[in-house]
Amino acid sequence: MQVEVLYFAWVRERIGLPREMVETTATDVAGLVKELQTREERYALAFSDLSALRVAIDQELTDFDAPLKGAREVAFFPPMTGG
Amino acid sequence: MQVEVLYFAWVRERIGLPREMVETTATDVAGLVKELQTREERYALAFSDLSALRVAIDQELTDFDAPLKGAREVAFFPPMTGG
Amino acid sequence: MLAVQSAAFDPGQVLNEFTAKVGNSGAVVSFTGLVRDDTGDLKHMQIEHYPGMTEKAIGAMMDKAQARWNLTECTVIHRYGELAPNEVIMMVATAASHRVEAFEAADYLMDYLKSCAPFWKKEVSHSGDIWVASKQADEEALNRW
Amino acid sequence: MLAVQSAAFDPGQVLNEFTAKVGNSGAVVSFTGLVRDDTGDLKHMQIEHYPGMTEKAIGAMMDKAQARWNLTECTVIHRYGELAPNEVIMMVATAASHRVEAFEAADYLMDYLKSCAPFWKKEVSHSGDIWVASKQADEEALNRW
Repeated sequence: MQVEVLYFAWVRERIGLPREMVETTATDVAGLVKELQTREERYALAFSDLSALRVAIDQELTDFDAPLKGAREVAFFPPMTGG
Repeated sequence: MQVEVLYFAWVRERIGLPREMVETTATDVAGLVKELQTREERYALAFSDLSALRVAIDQELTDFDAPLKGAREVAFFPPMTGG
Repeated sequence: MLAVQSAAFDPGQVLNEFTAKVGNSGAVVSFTGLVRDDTGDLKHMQIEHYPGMTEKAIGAMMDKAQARWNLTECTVIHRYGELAPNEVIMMVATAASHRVEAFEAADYLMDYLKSCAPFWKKEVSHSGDIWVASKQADEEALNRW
Repeated sequence: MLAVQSAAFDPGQVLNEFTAKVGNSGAVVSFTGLVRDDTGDLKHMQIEHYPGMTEKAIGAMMDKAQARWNLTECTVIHRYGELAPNEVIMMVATAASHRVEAFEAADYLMDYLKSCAPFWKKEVSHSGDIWVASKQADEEALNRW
């Protein structure tokens, strides 16, 4: 399946782009992360510590074990610091 | 001793005046209240339920058993409702 | 800043002037209290106070709040006299480095203003006048601090 | 009212417009967040967000707050982009019949905005750039609700 992957804050900076279309065979977020980690050094770096990352599917916060089925948009970012 | 006695809110309305000089032989607030209660019906009414009253000596909240010694100003009023 | 006054004031202007002087504080909390008219019958609210004691009592609360929550600034404005429905009765503003301190200090000041500042409210309605009764919940709220 | 914008806004004007439409609510609480510069070294704060998700996430928080505390009105304004020291970052306002509800709802919205709205802050300083780290205390604050 195809999914749009978005990166924010230092994840965006490490990977070097804000969003990209990704062809994946993963069934859940963790599987997608594994695929991304093996791509290039900058991905491996960005995804080296998952405890420092949060994920949203279709603009809803979720967990790394969430299924990807039907997802259009998956976003990775650090814990939020608004307010 | 002479002390200025002040009344606020419905205490003021029941007694019919906002302040007066009072000559007292009482040594504490409770004693002063007893003297006032015996004055006239309107005083007896105003001081009929002490649990509904608060007292301040020289503009500091205090209790009915507080000594009057040195007091210049004693105020009686209902529980406060500011804010 | 502490003001006990009969004159109306502009809460937005107070907030902006307050915010302009908090320097490097990150958090500003304000509370604005308005005259409610639950029955639609209210002509006005009459607020009486104890001049002299009012300023002393509020000043003492502000000193305590300032020290306990390390506030950079703190403002209380409270009106007395005749206030129409929806008019602004009073305002509290607190500033601190972090939001928890600013919130707690404003909350504390409101609890103390309710029960320890010598103000009394009378609702003057078409159907008669009623002194607003203090709520037990308000006096009990002081136990939080 | 919810606004996510890069443009500056006037907190006093927001407070006054908010207060004008709360009708018969007695209590209005506002929180204003400002850019702090603890070291004196800050050039500006860069705030990034996730367009679309930001509005959804904040809208959901506001709906929850409105229902739980029976608010008459509730406003959140949050800026993104480049903000200078002391500039206003964001503002929350809540209105309810009584002060406890207005305070709790504002406090709740701030806790959720901190940890559940997709904003990220970067301090751009003369000595370098640093992404502001989330505080464990902020995530733990959610357990209060």
